[in-house]
Amino acid sequence: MNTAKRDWKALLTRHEMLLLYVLIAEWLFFYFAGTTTNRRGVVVGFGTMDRQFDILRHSCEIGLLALALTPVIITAGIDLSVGSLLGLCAILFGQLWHDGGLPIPVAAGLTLALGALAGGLNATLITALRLPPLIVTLGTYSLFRGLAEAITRGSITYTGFPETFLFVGQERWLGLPTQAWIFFVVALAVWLLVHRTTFGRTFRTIGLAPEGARYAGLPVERRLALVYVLAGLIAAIAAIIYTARLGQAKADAGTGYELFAITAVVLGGTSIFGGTGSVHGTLLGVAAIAVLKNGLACLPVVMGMNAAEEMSGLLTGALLLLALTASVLPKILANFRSRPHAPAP
Amino acid sequence: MKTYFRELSVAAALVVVLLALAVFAPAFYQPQPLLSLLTREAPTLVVACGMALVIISRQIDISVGAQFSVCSVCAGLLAARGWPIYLVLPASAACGAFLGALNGALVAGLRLPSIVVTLATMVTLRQGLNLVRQGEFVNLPDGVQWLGLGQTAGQWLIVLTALGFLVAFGLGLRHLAAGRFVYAVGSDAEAARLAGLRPQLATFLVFVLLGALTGLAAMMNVAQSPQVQPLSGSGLELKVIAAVVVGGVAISGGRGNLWGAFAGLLLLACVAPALTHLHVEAYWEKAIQGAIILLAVVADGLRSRKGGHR
Amino acid sequence: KAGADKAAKELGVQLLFDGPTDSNAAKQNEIVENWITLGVDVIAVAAENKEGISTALRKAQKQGIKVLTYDADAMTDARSFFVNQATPEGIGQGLMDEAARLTGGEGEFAMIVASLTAANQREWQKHVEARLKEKYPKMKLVAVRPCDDLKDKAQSEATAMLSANPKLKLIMAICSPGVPGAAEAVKQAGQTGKVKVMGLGLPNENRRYVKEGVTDSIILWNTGDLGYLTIYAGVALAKDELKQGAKTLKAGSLGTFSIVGDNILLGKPFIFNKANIDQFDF
Amino acid sequence: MPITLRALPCMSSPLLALSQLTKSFGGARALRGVNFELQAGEVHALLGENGAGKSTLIKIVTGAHQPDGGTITVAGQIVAGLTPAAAHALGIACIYQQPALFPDLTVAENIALRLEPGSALRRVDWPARRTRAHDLLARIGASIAPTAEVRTLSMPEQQLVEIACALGAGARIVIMDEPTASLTHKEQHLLYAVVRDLRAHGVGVIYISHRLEEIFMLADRVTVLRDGQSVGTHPVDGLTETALIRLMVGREMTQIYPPAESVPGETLLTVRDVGCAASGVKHVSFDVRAGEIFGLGGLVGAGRTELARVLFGLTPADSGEITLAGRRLTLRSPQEAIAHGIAYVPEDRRRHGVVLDLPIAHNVTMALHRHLFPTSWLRFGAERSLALEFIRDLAVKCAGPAAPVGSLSGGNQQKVSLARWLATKPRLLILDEPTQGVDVGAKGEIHRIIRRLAREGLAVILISSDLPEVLGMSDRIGVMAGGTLTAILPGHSDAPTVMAAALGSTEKGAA
Ligand SMILES: Nc1ncnc2c1ncn2[C@@H]1O[C@H](COP(=O)(O)OP(=O)(O)OP(=O)(O)O)[C@@H](O)[C@H]1O
Ligand SMILES: Nc1ncnc2c1ncn2[C@@H]1O[C@H](COP(=O)(O)OP(=O)(O)OP(=O)(O)O)[C@@H](O)[C@H]1O
Ligand SMILES: [Mg+2]
Ligand SMILES: [Mg+2]
Repeated sequence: MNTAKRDWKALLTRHEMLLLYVLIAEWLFFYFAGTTTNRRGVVVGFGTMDRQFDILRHSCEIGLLALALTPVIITAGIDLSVGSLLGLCAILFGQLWHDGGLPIPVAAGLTLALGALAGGLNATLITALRLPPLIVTLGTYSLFRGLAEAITRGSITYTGFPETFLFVGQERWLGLPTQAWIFFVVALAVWLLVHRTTFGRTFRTIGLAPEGARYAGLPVERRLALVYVLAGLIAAIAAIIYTARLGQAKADAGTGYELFAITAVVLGGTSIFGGTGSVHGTLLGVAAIAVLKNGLACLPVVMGMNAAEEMSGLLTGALLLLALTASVLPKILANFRSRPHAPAP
Repeated sequence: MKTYFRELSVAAALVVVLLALAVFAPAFYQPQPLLSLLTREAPTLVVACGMALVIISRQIDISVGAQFSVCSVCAGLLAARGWPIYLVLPASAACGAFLGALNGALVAGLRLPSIVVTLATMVTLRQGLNLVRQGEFVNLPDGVQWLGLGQTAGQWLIVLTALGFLVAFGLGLRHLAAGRFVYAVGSDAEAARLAGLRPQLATFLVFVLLGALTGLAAMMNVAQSPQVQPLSGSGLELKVIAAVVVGGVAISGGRGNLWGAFAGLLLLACVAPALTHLHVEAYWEKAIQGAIILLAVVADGLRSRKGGHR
Repeated sequence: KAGADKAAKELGVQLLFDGPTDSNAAKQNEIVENWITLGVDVIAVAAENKEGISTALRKAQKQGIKVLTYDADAMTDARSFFVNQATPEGIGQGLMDEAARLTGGEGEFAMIVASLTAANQREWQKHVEARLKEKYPKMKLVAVRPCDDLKDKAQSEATAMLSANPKLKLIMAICSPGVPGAAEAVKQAGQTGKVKVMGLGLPNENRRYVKEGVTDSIILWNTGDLGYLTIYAGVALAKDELKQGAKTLKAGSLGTFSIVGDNILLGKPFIFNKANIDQFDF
Repeated sequence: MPITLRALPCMSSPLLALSQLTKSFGGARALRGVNFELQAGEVHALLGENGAGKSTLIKIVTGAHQPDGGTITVAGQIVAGLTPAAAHALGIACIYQQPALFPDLTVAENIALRLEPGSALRRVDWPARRTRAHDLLARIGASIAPTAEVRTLSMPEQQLVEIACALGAGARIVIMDEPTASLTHKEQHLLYAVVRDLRAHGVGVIYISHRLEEIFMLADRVTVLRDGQSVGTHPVDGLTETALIRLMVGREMTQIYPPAESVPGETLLTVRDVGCAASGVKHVSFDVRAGEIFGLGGLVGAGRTELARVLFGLTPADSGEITLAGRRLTLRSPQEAIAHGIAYVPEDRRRHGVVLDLPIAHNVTMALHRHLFPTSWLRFGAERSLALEFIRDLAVKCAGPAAPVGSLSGGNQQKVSLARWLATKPRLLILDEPTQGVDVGAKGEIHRIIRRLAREGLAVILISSDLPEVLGMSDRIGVMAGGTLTAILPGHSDAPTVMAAALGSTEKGAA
């Protein structure tokens, strides 16, 4: 019984451990290959504390979206609209503050409510009308971005936010970038929700067998709704952080972020068919991608390479394949070994 | 009627858009621009045929856009080297089939989830192409455009070829044993294995087929203008998947057909020109497109809510 | 880029070049912030998003890094100089004036832009419209459509524009893939000559259409020279040879450029047409 | 498929011979050297407790699993690397314990996909598919439309489709893994006739069942598996039930239903004129008292499951009234039903009863979140000990509470499904086929538990296609036909009376 328990644990942690090794390897590689001393004798590149904090700051929004998507994907759903919703929320936030003349905290509070409301639209269509999440959020992906563009006619940009607000996105608090604290709090909350409460248990069950969950008397519709509303709420948080980091709100905020977030989630070992996955896996996935991207950007100093953008895309793809292959390799090898020698005619 | 409700509700939405155009912007119905519109959508339709197959078999391929770009550039470069068109065409399809086989091998051979595999190949192919081409256009020699046939003949050829693929695959899916295998594998791969079918092989072949169709489609697109832009396929995957799922192909496999996918494609393809014809400002385009997608499926949702699904 | 490389080689400086292939404000900020921690001497940016990038650039200045902008400007306090081939105003006016010349100053025209949100596109569009209002009351802008920097999409959009607006006299594309896309649409619609095509672009991408008479003129800012000039300006700035209030700048083989305020001017945009296009190959 | 084409090369060698088969799943050894022989024209029963390895054995024969060691000989020829397709070509057909059907496809197509040979590029003959499906289904007495999608079928209907598939294959070896687990009396007897017919045509049949009376009725020989090993093959003649049970379980046991010892109390549940148009239930009225076991009998499709779904809020009633302990209930969802103390063990355990990929512990506590985790905060220790308690009580053969339910044998899965609802301590317990696929030992245990619960004042509605079970356990028996309750009989009725009620009323209903 004890060995069985260990087996199960090993299975659960295998993917995450692997990702952790990859992350450490990446980090060490860039630490040694991406750090130099420049002409002025200052240590620059990947190995500096500043760089580490920048990585953290740049990962917050996508990280938040990935956190939002983890429970969604665990229920075998998907939310393609989070990136667009980030854009819409950023606009609404800017508008509430700038045109509506509301103080920042009130505007932020209202934006969070609107984000949750937009998530509620997804939730209603998915649970009340039983429409497939992919189609619904494909629709709202267009809809939210379209509304953002329509409201601003594409060009209005809200700027001139007060210093106190920009502090959230650009300065440090207690030694860490301010938004990182928000990110950690959200991450912890989502982790507890998914791994330590009956909610997370229910998400998993719904992902594996929605009918089975219904027969067990689990509130399938309400939990699904929760997951999408939560995604909307977190997207709104990400929108505010994004605005604070760039100091501007514009309709194109967060374009394409959903894809990065999904990549991070699946890299973190969450199955797109639902049922399995972990929040720490997602965090590792986000970190692995962020370190890769930023680390490559540091290499040119050392190697005179000038295509960081393309290379990082290329390597993210390769990393994804590698992590996947590695996670199924033991199974495949075992399969081969147990195969009988000669197949019959 | 009951089984084709989704297809019909999408078709109904299409009819509404077309009627609105007939009333408010009859200029939409001029033969030449309409033929042009269809020609522009023909490659997408060909890719959609393959994509429907992949989705019915409970897989997905989001790398088609990148495959399309790669095939376009390959075809363009070969044509620019002076290869005759009857060699470029199969080369493009072969290039697509090769990329599809790559995806297929990873998905079927190693049993990796297709969305992740194709996400990875998408990023890799796209960034690889950027790295190599840096966005530079490929200029084609004369005689490649319209396959040397002249514009009207070329346009008809492309449109009819695409429709031919639609009909062939639509009927094949329904009436050929191979088509039914695709449904069986998508409905329950384990049951398919126990029934003596070979789900892994089927999955592999479906990816290869999609790749080959993408290669062909790329060629059909290359043949429409005298230059190739390396970005040409970007966003194609979303367009195609949207059309297919809006048209009633279930993302969970085993359900749906090509006629629905066709209706979905036409619906989405009509939105942009319709807005231009109705003189709606472009800022609204995405919002309206999203609303149309949602409205087209809401009817279906309302129905399944009423008629107690088990 | 090529021009920049050449200048970098001549001056023996190390050049880091990074540009998101898709226009994206957040990414640009990340790149700039990356450079800041890399401790570079000079940063030169073509601002994707005026306000957004400025916060990052101010941070760079605080750390003693010299900042230049080129092509598209940031907030004036966030950089020392703007290497300007033409002001957005100049581009807008140039485009509109050329359009008016081609149509004889009256009739409907339509625009194809890259996206509805890209900052430089919005800026140019704004100036085109301002010029239109001010000088050409008989012309009317009937449609503005985005093409996502895709030639194929531009072609589809242009086709729809043509049939939706039978009185259309001209299509103006202000992103480079837009011009050949629009030209192909006009050609396929059989409206060559009846509907004129013009816009911003490169000669090689448009040569065929210009020769066939589909596209009438291409306005170009010479990107090679712009890069070259930017690098020279950057190096001068780093060596403290270029200071506020300077009136000229010497830039290697391109000669001397004048400085107006804090704008280093490359000169007038170049117009290609049937007559001169064969002299250029890029 | 004409059987004659597959002439046996050597009549004296057995049709199928397995020797020293071994198979492990991860660390668990399911088979540890099994020997088995099947002759042409015999019905060979395979017996054993839950988890003994019966299903694993036959999955190896059909090529669904690869053995780790041992040889398979079909008609004198050793075959290696068997695949499902190869097994089919060798003339082996199988009814799996868990229906392996395509939910999105029609019945006709499901049958055709198993049976039609030929190239992938051939044309599909739709009318022929429908006719064949219709004929095969008629042969086993099933009235299922060939054009129905399989996912709309009930569990017993799916089982009938499986049987039709196996019959249509025209195979020389037919394997049936608990074919009657969810079939009712009438369908069972039609199946027995089919089996005898196959035997008469020289087909070898491997028959797995936990219903011992079937074994004595059908089988020529039995092979007993215990813990993945064959403990002997015996002719059925000369075996007694007790002897058979001793072979299986390794100890003495009798298959006697525990006697009713409690006197039912107050009326707990009152159902008056309840109907649900969507599921075809109409005008059902009955009462169940606290401490009473109310049996429900009927044929496949009589509507018993549908009635249970109405009472559990899965398909809410649209007419009539349901009263529980004096309070009128409107049940619109399972949550509401559970809140009122109603529990329902569904018949389709794989789709509804358990979640195969989740550990046993999670499955057991699934309906219990509110009580076990009142703050929504998971308490792993409490969960684990609860699961262990049920694993012990119901003798679930497993690697521990963390093992996924999918790794259990069919009967053990059923026990987990049962445990989930026993754990909720309900007032009204609806059991739909609670002992399907459960071995004799565990069955007796479950019966004792049901009795104990009744004694503690629970009202139990027992739906079972195992007629002796209904007769042996119930205080009163309701008989359903055509979606309505047609008779309520006293508990000591006999089988013919119940059958007559079930059949007679359908004839009336049809007329
Ligand atoms: N896929 C699997 N993974 C792990 N263990 C398995 C798997 N399938 C079966 N087993 C184990 O193998 C053993 C034999 O299972 P099998 O299904 O053959 O039992 P069975 O005799 O058919 O029982 P039942 O009468 O309950 O159907 C069981 O202990 C079971 O837990
Ligand atoms: N939504 C529905 N609409 C119409 N008919 C349905 C619906 N759901 C089930 N049925 C049919 O109602 C009948 C009752 O099925 P049910 O499973 O309740 O029978 P049953 O008596 O429980 O059989 P068994 O006792 O063998 O499980 C079946 O023929 C089934 O196909
Ligand atoms: Mg079994
Ligand atoms: Mg039933």
